[in-house]
Amino acid sequence: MAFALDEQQQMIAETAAAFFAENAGGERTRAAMASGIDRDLWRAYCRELGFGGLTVPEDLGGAGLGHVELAVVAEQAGRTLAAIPLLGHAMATAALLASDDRAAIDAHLPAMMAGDRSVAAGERGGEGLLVPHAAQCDLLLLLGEGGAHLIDASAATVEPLKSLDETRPLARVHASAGDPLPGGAAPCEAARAAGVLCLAAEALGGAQEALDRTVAFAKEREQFGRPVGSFQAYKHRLANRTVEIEQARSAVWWAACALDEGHETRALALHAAKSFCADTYLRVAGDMIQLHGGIGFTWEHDAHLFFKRARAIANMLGDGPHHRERVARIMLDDAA
Amino acid sequence: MAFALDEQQQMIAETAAAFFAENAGGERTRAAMASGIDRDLWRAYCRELGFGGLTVPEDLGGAGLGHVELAVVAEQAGRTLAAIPLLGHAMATAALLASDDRAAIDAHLPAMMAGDRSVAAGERGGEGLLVPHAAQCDLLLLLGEGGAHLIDASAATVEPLKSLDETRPLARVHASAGDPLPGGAAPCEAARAAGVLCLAAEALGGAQEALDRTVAFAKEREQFGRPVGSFQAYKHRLANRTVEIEQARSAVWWAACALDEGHETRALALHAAKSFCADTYLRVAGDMIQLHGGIGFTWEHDAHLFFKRARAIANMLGDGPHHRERVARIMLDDAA
Amino acid sequence: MKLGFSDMEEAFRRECASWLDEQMAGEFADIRGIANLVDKPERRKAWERRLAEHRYSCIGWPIAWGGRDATLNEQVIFAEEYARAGAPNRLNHMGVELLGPTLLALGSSEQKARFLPAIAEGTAIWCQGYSEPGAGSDLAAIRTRARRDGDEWVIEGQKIWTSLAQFADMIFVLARTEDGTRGREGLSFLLVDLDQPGIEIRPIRQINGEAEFNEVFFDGARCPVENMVGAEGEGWTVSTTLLSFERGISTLGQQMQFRNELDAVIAAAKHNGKAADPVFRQRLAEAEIGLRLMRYGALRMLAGGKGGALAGAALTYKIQWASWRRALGELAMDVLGQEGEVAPADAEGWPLLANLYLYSRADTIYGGTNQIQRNLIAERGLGLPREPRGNA
Amino acid sequence: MKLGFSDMEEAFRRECASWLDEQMAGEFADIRGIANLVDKPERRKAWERRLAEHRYSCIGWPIAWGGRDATLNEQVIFAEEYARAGAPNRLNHMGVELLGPTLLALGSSEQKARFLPAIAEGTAIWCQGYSEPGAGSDLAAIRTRARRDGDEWVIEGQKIWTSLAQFADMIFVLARTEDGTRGREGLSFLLVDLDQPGIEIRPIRQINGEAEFNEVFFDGARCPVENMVGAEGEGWTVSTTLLSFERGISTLGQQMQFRNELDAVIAAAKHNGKAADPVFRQRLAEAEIGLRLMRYGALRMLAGGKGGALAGAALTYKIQWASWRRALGELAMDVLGQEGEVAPADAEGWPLLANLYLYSRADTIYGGTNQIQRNLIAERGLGLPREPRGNA
Repeated sequence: MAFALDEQQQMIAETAAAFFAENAGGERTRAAMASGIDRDLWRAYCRELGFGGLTVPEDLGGAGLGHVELAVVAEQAGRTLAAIPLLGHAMATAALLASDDRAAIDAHLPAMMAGDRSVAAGERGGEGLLVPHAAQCDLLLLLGEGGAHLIDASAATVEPLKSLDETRPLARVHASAGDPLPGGAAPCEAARAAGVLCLAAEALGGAQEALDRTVAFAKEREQFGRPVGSFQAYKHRLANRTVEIEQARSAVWWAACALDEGHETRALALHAAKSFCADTYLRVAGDMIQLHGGIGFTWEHDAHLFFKRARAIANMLGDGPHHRERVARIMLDDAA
Repeated sequence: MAFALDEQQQMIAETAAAFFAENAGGERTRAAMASGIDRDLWRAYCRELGFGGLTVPEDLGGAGLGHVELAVVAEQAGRTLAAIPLLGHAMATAALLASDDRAAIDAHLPAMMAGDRSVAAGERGGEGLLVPHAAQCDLLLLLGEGGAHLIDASAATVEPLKSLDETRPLARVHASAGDPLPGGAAPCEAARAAGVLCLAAEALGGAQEALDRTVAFAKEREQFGRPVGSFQAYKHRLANRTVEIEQARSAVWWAACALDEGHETRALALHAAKSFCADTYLRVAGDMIQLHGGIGFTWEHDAHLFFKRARAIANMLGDGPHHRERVARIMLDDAA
Repeated sequence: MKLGFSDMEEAFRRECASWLDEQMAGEFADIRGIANLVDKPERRKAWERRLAEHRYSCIGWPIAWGGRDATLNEQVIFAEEYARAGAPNRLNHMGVELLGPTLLALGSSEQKARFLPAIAEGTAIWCQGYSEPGAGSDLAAIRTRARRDGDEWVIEGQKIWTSLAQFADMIFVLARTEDGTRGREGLSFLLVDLDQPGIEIRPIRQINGEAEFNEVFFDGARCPVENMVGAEGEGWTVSTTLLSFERGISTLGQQMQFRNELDAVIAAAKHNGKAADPVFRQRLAEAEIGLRLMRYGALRMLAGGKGGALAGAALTYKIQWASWRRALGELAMDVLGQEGEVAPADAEGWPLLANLYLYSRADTIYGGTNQIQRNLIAERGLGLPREPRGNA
Repeated sequence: MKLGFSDMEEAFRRECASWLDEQMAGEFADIRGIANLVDKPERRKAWERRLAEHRYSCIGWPIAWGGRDATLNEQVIFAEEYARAGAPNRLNHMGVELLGPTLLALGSSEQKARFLPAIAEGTAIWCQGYSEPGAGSDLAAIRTRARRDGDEWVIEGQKIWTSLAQFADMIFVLARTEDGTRGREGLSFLLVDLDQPGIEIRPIRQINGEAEFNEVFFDGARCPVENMVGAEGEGWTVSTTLLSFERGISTLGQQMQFRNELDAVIAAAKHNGKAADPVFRQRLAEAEIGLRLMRYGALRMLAGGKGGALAGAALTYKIQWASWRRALGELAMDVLGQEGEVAPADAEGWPLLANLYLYSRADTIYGGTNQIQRNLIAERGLGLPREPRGNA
């Protein structure tokens, strides 16, 4: 038991932080909002940074790292609102590896790792299939009861939509079900786990950044002749959010570690991480607006980008009540 | 439409406030905790104050007043944690009047109005029947699907219990069902409405008193060289509770008025009042402890009396989720 | 205490309802249901004039000034029927509800004669120049200055978060008229024509992509000296009087809009099955309860506000509705799920509930943040000691 | 990063578990599961001695002082197994977890030699004299004084909220040793024998009817000058060091108690059907998630705390567990309904969950209220400007 990033993990965290700080951020993301993806950033992520194969085994040309490293990187992407298809990429990588389908792996993984082929992933269910980045990506990974389907985007009808979160636009997808990836439920489960972890980590990063920016504002901005951050109500609000972010970080690390070790708490950890981190991000981003006052709800300020991203994350791959109900099943229903 | 106390109602409020302020309060209630009822207070309430027949028609010797007046009085009783069987009294009065059973009315109401016969009331359901004041009263009013039963306490098995809220102790009652009061569902409904209103008003009064005492403490007590009430977190907490108490007051008045006028929102109002006022009382009483610091959780301080009374009220005649679900039925289910 | 209305009042209700329904079904059907402050301003100005023609523009004002001297209950009824009929948000809310009553209370005979008729007739639309950059919720930090130049005041400075400025004819401005003063001292209250070279208006784009608020720049803008309400240096008192009218009858109309929003959430929940989910049922019930309590709170506020004192209910009302509506926005999005996040690619603006979600984030900020409101409740309502101010 | 333990560590776990289970099933079965600090003190003193006999009383201490020099993971394992076995709350928590490490870090050789063995052997029980009436969360406002009299310090004053004082042998006291000082200046840290005429202990009855806390009155109480830890006037620093040990390994044992409490709530919910109610399922899930995150937060805190810096996790931990437990108390009562409010008429004390409900109201107050904790997080953790102090 050693519940802290080891040296290599710490280095990856710092590398990712530096990369995204330099290459992503509000300005870059706003510029990418018209097209939906920051393609230069994604290419640089995959190739220059070499993280396109982060979780791919070394014998397949990847870095052979695990979910802890994925989480650490996704956190930094979330912090900078990076407009990249990391979510679909991570999910499709996990699905392909879990399928053990050499033909599919050889067909897609190298191009994915090189950043030449991008994947959008979504879950069937509800009235239609809303998939983030579906209108921007080459492949679609569709999860459902029939398994995980990896198809060419051109083989589906994709209707681009005006989306609340313009930094990761949704599209409505209509696709007929072909053959799923082999491996039974495994590809679906692996993809969902990687996706849930990515979203939780992204939420953690976004929440941390929203908090940090609000704290910085609170130190500078004066009202009633004092820095607003010297007002106790302001402080306590930020303190509460800090407590929640600390818990969110514990949740992400727990889930990532549990996945890598096949720990018995794996499922519990994923449900906990998704619901807790998404809720935390919603609260912090909401407070970011509130505590900035009027400027916080203008288009020019980044607060709404965080706020909308937080909402989108909350709704993706199961909302809070869904994941808490799953936790309840594990803890309360003896049959679970 | 005139949503304020009229002159007579205002006078009754002031009379009740003065009466309870003089005759009830923490000391008196503590003294009554051993026996469970402050019998002198109850007698004075019925006779000297003459409120034993507050809601009884004038032709039956009462004051002929309505639910607004009952609420106004119950609020003051709640404010002072008065250890009197007002709840059972109000419920039984309502049940008797709704039954239109002259024999029962003649047999019980005059003695009840005079304070010579007291009533404990409770609702069947759950594992056993827990009835406040059952071990202290002469009559038991038991509500259930079979109707409203008004029986002699000596005809039931009553097991006194150690109760969290010692200012209104519970007892477990076992009674075989005899004949209910006539009038179909009306006595039950009338009793439940009066009971719910009483509890909501009592919660309002208790919350107001808990807030007032905490505000007074906050002005006097110094820490870090300032009155604690000058700290913004303290202020904002009390401000939030003030907002809730204002809403609670609107809820009580709405429910009382709607009952008196047979308004279409009557059921909605009662469910809203019970759940909202009980929740408010729980929060204010909890904050009373928290904001008093260490002294707030000592036995000597009254804070725990409010806190425990609030908990008891929350559990009586349907808890918060129950009443909110009833509201949902009215607003969402077309069949309701 | 009484919930119901008298027969005469109910007759008045039918009269209003029938006229409003006729208008909204007929000539003004195109502006029915507009809840924002930006759509179709010209048509809405026509609507203001139509209201005036039928003496419905300011029914609470004295008959002599174009009103009906309506009782409180009649005003309540009209506000409810107005909203129920789907009549659009009043473009001249500021003139009718805020400036008018202020002039009636504190204006000179000349000011009344000059400004009230145009408000009553719907020919002058007003907006409000209070907030400034760096003085969001801190009105006392105002830096806009007005200096005397012969028969005129000349104004330099900047206001912000001014809704309606892009359509309005006039603005009332709180400006510093005495050099060297700070805080509440030395402020005056001026009535200024927006149509002049010294004024520039720039819209502010908001979180929902629309621009309801504006920045208003004063660079040598002028108004005659007789446009000062109250004495020189008494601006703080005048503005306090004006703000005290903010929690008036119009809150009831606003609540009808909230009702429509809640109904839309309920409809969505019924449509997608969340209305059968016990967890959502609890939250929907809370929303319903909150809205009802807002109504009865407003009625208490109106009934008790006669003495002019800030009753408890009035102090707490802003925070109550703003918090309620923000929570409703969150509930709406939780009910809708991902479907709530999208609109057709070519849609202009957002559907009702997505817009509610976004816009309600401003409710807890403008007109005094929730934080400021809590300070007021604690200090004025509960008498707790004031927060220490800094040295600025 | 790693969740699992090594084979050697798992072997140590089995060793501890088997010994603890044997004790709790055998000779000490009568004190199994006691969660409070007041029941059966004599038996629990015997238990402290038994722990010492088997070198389990302070395993994290150096071998030379009666410990095992146990690794962090071993300490984690022991804490978990201790709680899992239902061993009672440690009566000498203050000695083992707080004073011992403080003496190891800052005590003189003589102080170590004099006081550590009795703690390790379980023969001296310690309690803590920090809070004072009027200085609840404001340690700097301490007014208890100690004046030098030859080779002794003579102490006058009053401490409050002193748990265990009624059973303890010794107390560590923060007292003002320099006249005219205020705030953190002029305080010293003294080790004082409780068994002397100058000390009177009065229990404080709490909300749950029991008396865990005490007032301790010092009226000419004495201790030798060599009982001062650190230099004269350095008491604030010593006490800060001591408090930094508070978020140590023992938090994990405390969490096992929380686990038992949550399990009791789950059992009650299953028994009365609330476990099938979707609304309660959400709240039960939140409680489960909160407890798990507390565990992983504590593990992060322990892993990161080596540098001695107050990591984010350490700053936030107190508020996290106290708020969680208070919410659990409320959930417990909501699950139980009226049945949770009663006990047989002749019952002594309250059942586990009612007691949790009542006692958890103290959790958010003692050891620094949630309010104080939030100030600390904001000021030390986030670097926000300090709250202005008054003039007192």
